[in-house]
Amino acid sequence: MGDQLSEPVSILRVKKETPLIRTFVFDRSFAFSPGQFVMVWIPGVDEIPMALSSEKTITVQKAGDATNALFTFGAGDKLGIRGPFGNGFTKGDKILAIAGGVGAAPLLPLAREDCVMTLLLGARTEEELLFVDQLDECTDVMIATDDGSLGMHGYVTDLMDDLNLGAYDRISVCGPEVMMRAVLTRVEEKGIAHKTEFSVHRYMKCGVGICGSCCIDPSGLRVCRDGPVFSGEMLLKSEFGHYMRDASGRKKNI
Amino acid sequence: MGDQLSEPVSILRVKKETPLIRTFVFDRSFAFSPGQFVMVWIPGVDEIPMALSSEKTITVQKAGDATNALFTFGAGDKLGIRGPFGNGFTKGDKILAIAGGVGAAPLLPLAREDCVMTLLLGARTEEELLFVDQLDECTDVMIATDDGSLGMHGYVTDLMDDLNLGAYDRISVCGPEVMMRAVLTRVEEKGIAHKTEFSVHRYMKCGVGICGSCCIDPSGLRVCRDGPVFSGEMLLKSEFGHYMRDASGRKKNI
Amino acid sequence: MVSIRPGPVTIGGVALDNHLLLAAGILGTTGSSLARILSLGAGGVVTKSIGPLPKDGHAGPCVVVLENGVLNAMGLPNPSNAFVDEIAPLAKKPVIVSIFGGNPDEFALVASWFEGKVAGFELNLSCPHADGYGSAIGTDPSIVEACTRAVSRSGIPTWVKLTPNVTDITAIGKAAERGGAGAIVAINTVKAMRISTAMGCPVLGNRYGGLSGSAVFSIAVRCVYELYEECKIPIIGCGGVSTADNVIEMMMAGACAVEIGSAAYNDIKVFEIIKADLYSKDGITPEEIIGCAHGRSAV
Amino acid sequence: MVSIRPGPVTIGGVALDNHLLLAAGILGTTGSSLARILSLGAGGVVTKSIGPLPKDGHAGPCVVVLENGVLNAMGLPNPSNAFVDEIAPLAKKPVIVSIFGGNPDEFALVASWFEGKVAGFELNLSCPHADGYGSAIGTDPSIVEACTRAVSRSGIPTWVKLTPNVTDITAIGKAAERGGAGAIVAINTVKAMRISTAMGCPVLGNRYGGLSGSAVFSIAVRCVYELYEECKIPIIGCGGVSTADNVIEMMMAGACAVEIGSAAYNDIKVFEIIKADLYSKDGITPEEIIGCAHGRSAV
Ligand SMILES: Cc1cc2nc3c(=O)[nH]c(=O)nc-3n(C[C@H](O)[C@H](O)[C@H](O)COP(=O)(O)OP(=O)(O)OC[C@H]3O[C@@H](n4cnc5c(N)ncnc54)[C@H](O)[C@@H]3O)c2cc1C
Ligand SMILES: Cc1cc2nc3c(=O)[nH]c(=O)nc-3n(C[C@H](O)[C@H](O)[C@H](O)COP(=O)(O)OP(=O)(O)OC[C@H]3O[C@@H](n4cnc5c(N)ncnc54)[C@H](O)[C@@H]3O)c2cc1C
Ligand SMILES: Cc1cc2nc3c(=O)[nH]c(=O)nc-3n(C[C@H](O)[C@H](O)[C@H](O)COP(=O)(O)O)c2cc1C
Ligand SMILES: Cc1cc2nc3c(=O)[nH]c(=O)nc-3n(C[C@H](O)[C@H](O)[C@H](O)COP(=O)(O)O)c2cc1C
Ligand code: FES
Ligand code: FES
Repeated sequence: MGDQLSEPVSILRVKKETPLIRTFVFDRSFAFSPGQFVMVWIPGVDEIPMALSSEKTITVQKAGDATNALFTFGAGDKLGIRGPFGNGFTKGDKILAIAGGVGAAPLLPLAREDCVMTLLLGARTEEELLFVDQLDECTDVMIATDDGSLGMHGYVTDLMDDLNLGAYDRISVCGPEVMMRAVLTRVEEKGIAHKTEFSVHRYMKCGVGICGSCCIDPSGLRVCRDGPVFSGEMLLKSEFGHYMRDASGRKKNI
Repeated sequence: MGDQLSEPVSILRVKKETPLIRTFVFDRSFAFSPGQFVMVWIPGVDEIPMALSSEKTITVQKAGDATNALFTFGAGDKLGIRGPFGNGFTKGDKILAIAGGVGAAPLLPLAREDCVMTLLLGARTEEELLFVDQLDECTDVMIATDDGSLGMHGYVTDLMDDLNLGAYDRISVCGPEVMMRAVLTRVEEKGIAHKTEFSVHRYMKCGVGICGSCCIDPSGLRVCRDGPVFSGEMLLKSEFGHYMRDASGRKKNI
Repeated sequence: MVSIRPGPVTIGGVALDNHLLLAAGILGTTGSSLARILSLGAGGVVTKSIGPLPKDGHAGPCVVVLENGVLNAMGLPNPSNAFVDEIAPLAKKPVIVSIFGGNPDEFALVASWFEGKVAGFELNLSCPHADGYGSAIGTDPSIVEACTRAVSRSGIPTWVKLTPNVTDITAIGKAAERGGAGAIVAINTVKAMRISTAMGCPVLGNRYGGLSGSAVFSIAVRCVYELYEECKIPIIGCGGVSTADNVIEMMMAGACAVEIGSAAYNDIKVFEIIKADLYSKDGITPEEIIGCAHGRSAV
Repeated sequence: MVSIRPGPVTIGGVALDNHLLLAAGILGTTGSSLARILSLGAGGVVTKSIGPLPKDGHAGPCVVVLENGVLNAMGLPNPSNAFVDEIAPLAKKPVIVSIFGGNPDEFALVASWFEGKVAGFELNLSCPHADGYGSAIGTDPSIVEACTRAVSRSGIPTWVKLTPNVTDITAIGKAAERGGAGAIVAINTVKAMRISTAMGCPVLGNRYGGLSGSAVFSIAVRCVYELYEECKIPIIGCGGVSTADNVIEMMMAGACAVEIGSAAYNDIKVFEIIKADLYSKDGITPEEIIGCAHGRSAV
């Protein structure tokens, strides 16, 4: 097996995707399943979980200390990568994917595998929509923005109402937790929670299932190892959408 | 690979072979090549190298503290076995085997593999001859005793003079070092040292090639790992037959 | 292999469901994770170490998985007294709260929050990578004795977890014993470090960390064996245990029970797996093997 | 991976052929074995530890090979002053004689036998399984200082090999420095034990032994890193080194050279193999990486 020290990667280039989101392209690839993540070591700063948006990219939203530091990194700078870890999305023939904000990152590679029939893409404004062109190339994209600057005026969840959900064999969701909980409520009402999968984000320290910082109530399942992708059914009676934990392990409401 | 802790074996029975030699039969087998040895842990006493005389036996001559202690062991007692270690004899079609005393132990399994044409067996007296019957079953045995109580009166080396050594493709030797050196001198005179192999005994502590207690001059080769079987040619210009080292590493003459 | 007859297990005043405990800091941050490990077969669980104030822990990387072990420098992240609610649903279960503090008062304070709510305490005087805590104070026998006494006087079973990063672990064990410890847990992680040759800097955010897992098993067995020669209170073996045979080996060295941490990395079902191998109805009693390797090297 | 430009190497007063030395006690009992290791690519060799009187060593088993390391309790077997003749043929080679003794006088006595005949001395104040020798005295800074001075006053380069089985290895390193050591070697084996569950007794004849090999690499790196922060004399890294990348890692921690022991178990050609990976004409100078991991965790 060998030591699983971080693999060093050099950044080949950085692409501005939206005002707050950038894609970092590495000089090497990682075999992965869409939905799997890596632990990204920003030397001297921290190590944070990031979905792979392709075998050699991560797509990062500025959120706090570590991501701010990462945004100062450019071509030639080095990062350390551990992983990929976690389970990834279940493949299907006719997937409906629902992405909110940077949640499009793990769904793009799923769409590129040609198993996504329709993808609902949401963001606050037009300029914050992620991967519109790339997704357009490989699937049927429907757009919603909070301010109506592109696509439907409203939430991605509203787009669901226009669809015949029975036509899809799976529904794969990634986005802000409030948005994902809204989707979960909607699919529960329609009795199709068992067909859905959500990529859950929790504070992670080890990424490999031993430290316990990412466990969710009440199952105690580890997001890093048993997830990050969980079935909607499992999440129904859980903390999901209600609270999560911070670095110290204290609960904080969503 | 796993930890290479000693394998526990139970002694099934003990067979008296000669006044000073006993065979200990284990309750389990070890895959081995004739000439390979195991490290035998006599709990509370010591650990000593012993050739396997079959896949589940060692045949031991009483020599000092550890072997004396082993002679108090009987059916049901436990030993620890590490190994087999070392290289074993090169196989051939027409081997001449030469055994002195307990040196017959590693040669019996070679003979049982049907590649020994002739075996010269020597000991001080008739009652000290080891494995006469077993060897008779599988090869052509010629006997010499120091006191003439069976077979030729003299040394096994003398038996060599009656043979057409050219008829054999290899000569495999195990016995007291003085006897082995006499054989080596004889085959050197005849210019066939390259066809011979000797099982060398040196004081061993680790058995796996790291402690250095079994190294021979001037090559520095490790008897436990590079041997214990060495070609006669390699041994010609060596300490073999002249001196060995004791537990402290000091030289002592043979 | 030797197997053990199942039966009631009480170690240092704590009743356990079997001889296998979850070690502190592994999957012990939330009540539901602890409940999951209990449901997966652990005979008891030790929680993440809880301190007087909430802590976020060290900057990452916090954990590196090595070929034969785990290197970690979590930095004692913990929710402090919010943890009381966290484990409230486990009130009747064999839950041992691990506590850290910088002095006897801090230990006593944290312990007071959990009085009457848990089966026992384990004092972390041994974590090798937290300034002012853990082994920073756990290498001084007089401080160990004082911290132990500050908690044990509550009457609640108090275990003390020792660091192997000392010249003589028995001196620390005896200090814990004097302080009223109900049991000694040995060992916490061995101070260690790896450096990324690609980055030219230590791989852990905290630079120094602690080594656990199979790599330290023979060190842990040695510590348990040394402690058994010098101390009278029960010893709980910890460090690299990953098989039933390892459990037996720890017991022969002198342990009454074991804690298991890093082995959960390979399989979270490790407790069930070990139990299946360890126990059998026609097994022997643990008393027959606990400490049996002492004074028997000369058979 | 980083590679190093080949060039002259002098560490603590000893000129070496490259940065890779054979560690003490591995294949170092006879002159011809040491000569073989030199011919197989070692840049220098440290001999088996030599003491004031011949010793047979502990009763066996003396060595157990574990999955990721070696456990040994040889018990310092050595031919004592018969070793002078043993290594006479190597007079001009980079041979460092490892010495053990129970007090400064014994160290000085043994050293006197080899004056003018060897490149340097390494004081074994660190073997964890020999009563009255090694770490039995090497955990006391004042004894370490006195033993070091007793040998270093000869003017012959004197290295001191440290035990990791102490609360603070830097206190011992500084004592060696005060005593006039030309270099520090870290580490000797980590005190450890295994028990045979089948036999119910420790597997080593001496019960306690020392752990070496990959299992201790991260412990050795940590010790070298700690020593580099506190000591000024060169440090030689030892413990679990088995690849060129391990050598670079030790250097980044602060080592000027490394010793290799247990890795010879896998392949006695380990020196040639590592050299092929470590050196290249367009590599960098060792100075660029030695200690570079210090103060760089915050890039
Ligand atoms: C499986 C997984 C995949 C992810 N994929 C992506 C992705 O593709 N793109 C992306 O932009 N973000 C992704 N994230 C979220 C990303 O990890 C956080 O935004 C990042 O860790 C924030 O770090 P920070 O120091 O910049 O912010 P902080 O100042 O630490 O906090 C900002 C917010 O991020 C959350 N956060 C902080 N650290 C972590 C952590 N270690 N794990 C989880 N959440 C954390 C905090 O709870 C807080 O709400 C993913 C998270 C997980 C768990
Ligand atoms: C590869 C190998 C295979 C062997 N196979 C056999 C065998 O099949 N049957 C058999 O009876 N003997 C065999 N021996 C010899 C056997 O190992 C010794 O007789 C035994 O170790 C003596 O131990 P003791 O404590 O009884 O004697 P001691 O009192 O220690 O010494 C008696 C004599 O045995 C030699 N000796 C002691 N210990 C060792 C040791 N660890 N390694 C080598 N020699 C030692 C001493 O030099 C001395 O001459 C073999 C030795 C080797 C190296
Ligand atoms: C990720 C991680 C976190 C740990 N956290 C703690 C802790 O909070 N308190 C503590 O006393 N020990 C802690 N430890 C040490 C373990 O409890 C245990 O002593 C050590 O890992 C050795 O056991 P193992 O080899 O079975 O893991 C931690 C270990 C790891 C790997
Ligand atoms: C079989 C064996 C014998 C040893 N003998 C000695 C010795 O005589 N003197 C000494 O200072 N160290 C001795 N050591 C320790 C090594 O020199 C070295 O410090 C240790 O093995 C760690 O390095 P490694 O992991 O590369 O083996 C011995 C180690 C082994 C495995
Ligand atoms: S991040 Fe450590 S268990 Fe998930
Ligand atoms: S017995 Fe140790 S090297 Fe041969």
